[in-house]
Amino acid sequence: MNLKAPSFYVNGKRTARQTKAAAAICNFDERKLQVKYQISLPVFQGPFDLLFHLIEKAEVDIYEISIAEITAQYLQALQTMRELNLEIASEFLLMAATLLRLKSKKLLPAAVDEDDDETEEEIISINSREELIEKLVEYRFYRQVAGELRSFEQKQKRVFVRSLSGEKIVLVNPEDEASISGVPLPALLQALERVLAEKEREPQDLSPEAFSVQDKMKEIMAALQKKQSGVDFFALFPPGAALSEIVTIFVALLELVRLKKVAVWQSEPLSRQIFVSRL
Amino acid sequence: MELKPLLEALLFVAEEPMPPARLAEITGAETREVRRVLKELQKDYEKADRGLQLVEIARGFQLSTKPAAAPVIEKLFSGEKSYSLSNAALETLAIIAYRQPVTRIEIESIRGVKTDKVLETLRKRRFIRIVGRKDVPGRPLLYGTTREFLKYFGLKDLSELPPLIMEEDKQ
Amino acid sequence: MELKPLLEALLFVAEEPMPPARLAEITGAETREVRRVLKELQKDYEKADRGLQLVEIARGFQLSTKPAAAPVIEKLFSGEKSYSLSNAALETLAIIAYRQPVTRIEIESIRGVKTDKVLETLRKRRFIRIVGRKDVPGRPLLYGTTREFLKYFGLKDLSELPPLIMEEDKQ
Repeated sequence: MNLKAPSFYVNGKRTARQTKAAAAICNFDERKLQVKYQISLPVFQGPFDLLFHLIEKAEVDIYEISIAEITAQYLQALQTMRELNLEIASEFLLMAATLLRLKSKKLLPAAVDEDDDETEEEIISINSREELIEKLVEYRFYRQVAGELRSFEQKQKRVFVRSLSGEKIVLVNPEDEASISGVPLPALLQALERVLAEKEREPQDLSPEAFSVQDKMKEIMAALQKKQSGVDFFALFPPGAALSEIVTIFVALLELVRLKKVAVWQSEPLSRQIFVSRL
Repeated sequence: MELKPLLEALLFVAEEPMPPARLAEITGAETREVRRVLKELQKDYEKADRGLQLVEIARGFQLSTKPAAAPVIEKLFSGEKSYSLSNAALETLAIIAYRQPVTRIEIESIRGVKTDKVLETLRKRRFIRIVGRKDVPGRPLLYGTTREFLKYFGLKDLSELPPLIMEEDKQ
Repeated sequence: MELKPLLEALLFVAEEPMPPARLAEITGAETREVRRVLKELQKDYEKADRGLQLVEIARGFQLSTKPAAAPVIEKLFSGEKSYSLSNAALETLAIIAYRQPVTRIEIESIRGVKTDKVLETLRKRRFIRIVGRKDVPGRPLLYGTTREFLKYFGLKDLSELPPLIMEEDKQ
């Protein structure tokens, strides 16, 4: 009773859609399904994947496929998927429609062929059997490569390199991260921006401290003492400051302004840049 | 210290594959000489009583454990799961590797399905990166593979992938 | 695989000194046997053409590079030209540059992650230094940037840092 590994897991890690599909199955009651259908239905990566599977199953050369037959099989596969309560993505339905159109085209007299230059769909637009085959052939190639990559991956998983976990100064090749290597300065600023943006989203929870306006006034003066040229307004607010602390600092600053101990100024009107310096 | 032990020490601390030219630069030796000694080291490691191997990967040399040691090493790391890529991700990577630079729409037209989520995941894992924009209406982003991609699959370079044979006999 | 190469592979990937008992547990060998082979390995590494050494520290065994290789390894880590800082290191440096003097806890409260390793590395690279202790319970260390930091980023002094304005365009 191998319940936990129906073929949904055969393809390795599941995609979001696969997960959904698998979840749908699970809700449906795995056991019953297993008995009822004896499923050997892989979860398909897309309509081409499914088509490909059908062709392989029929042991037909891609170049020999019959549109009529493949259409019937495809529709049947969709029907089975529906019975299994799988969510069928629009791409699958679109392919079904495409196949049906190809099939009907064959049946109809050749003359009525005007809807071709209509841009109907960005993903699948196939207008002839030849085009379908061409697509399938190309898809087959990449599928093979994907298989090759899988074996590389598995091989590589058996090999371990040394890595000192945790954060460290690293060896980033500039090739990979052009944004950081050449221009450290903007990167520095960027890094900070990122950090602050992050912080905004995350509520800070620091142990409560009592803040007094007096203390904060002293702190501000001390900070300004060190930097005669003035400090940035924002720099007055320590990281992770609680709202109460921010308010206290702000009040302290106002008090210092009132006492004419500090000046708060802008480099130019309407500038967002605000400086605080000693008077 | 001689070049050989120096190279061994460097390869030990480097976490990335090291190109011979870079090793030459650091050690002050000729690149050719570095290459020669690397080959020698490679041979040394091949001996049965060594647990490491020196492989050429992503255009550099990297020390790693021999595959035969994997089961035991996995015991050391037990609990840490390593995930494999999905088939969708592999297909997408395959397309990008051969077609780069390539747009999302181009990838989707080959796979027949939406690919945006996969692309996002691949970018997060740094297997692909944006290499520019295509000069067509809408200026869509162009994707290419990275060194990280080569490393993950243990490839020296893209030429190690199967050759691209595709008949272009349309119409 | 024999015990010797297995131990070498394990010591290679282990990030901590490995006690022989633990190595025995993982490999399924006797602790005594592990100890014996470790001694053998130690001897192997002593040869002049090896760049590594097997040392016993903190009741465990650890592979490390030989001291004689240090000058060259330092070159590997200080090649400003071809290698850059990690994002984590940059973030931390940015915070220290703007907020100094600053404590580790303050940095961590901004970054939302542990920062001790990064701080250690930044100190080793002499980009930051301890400038004092904060006058609060626990008297935590205060960090500030160094001249080395300015040199690395090509700054004359801290006032050359971009003003701390989030929305402003940068070039």
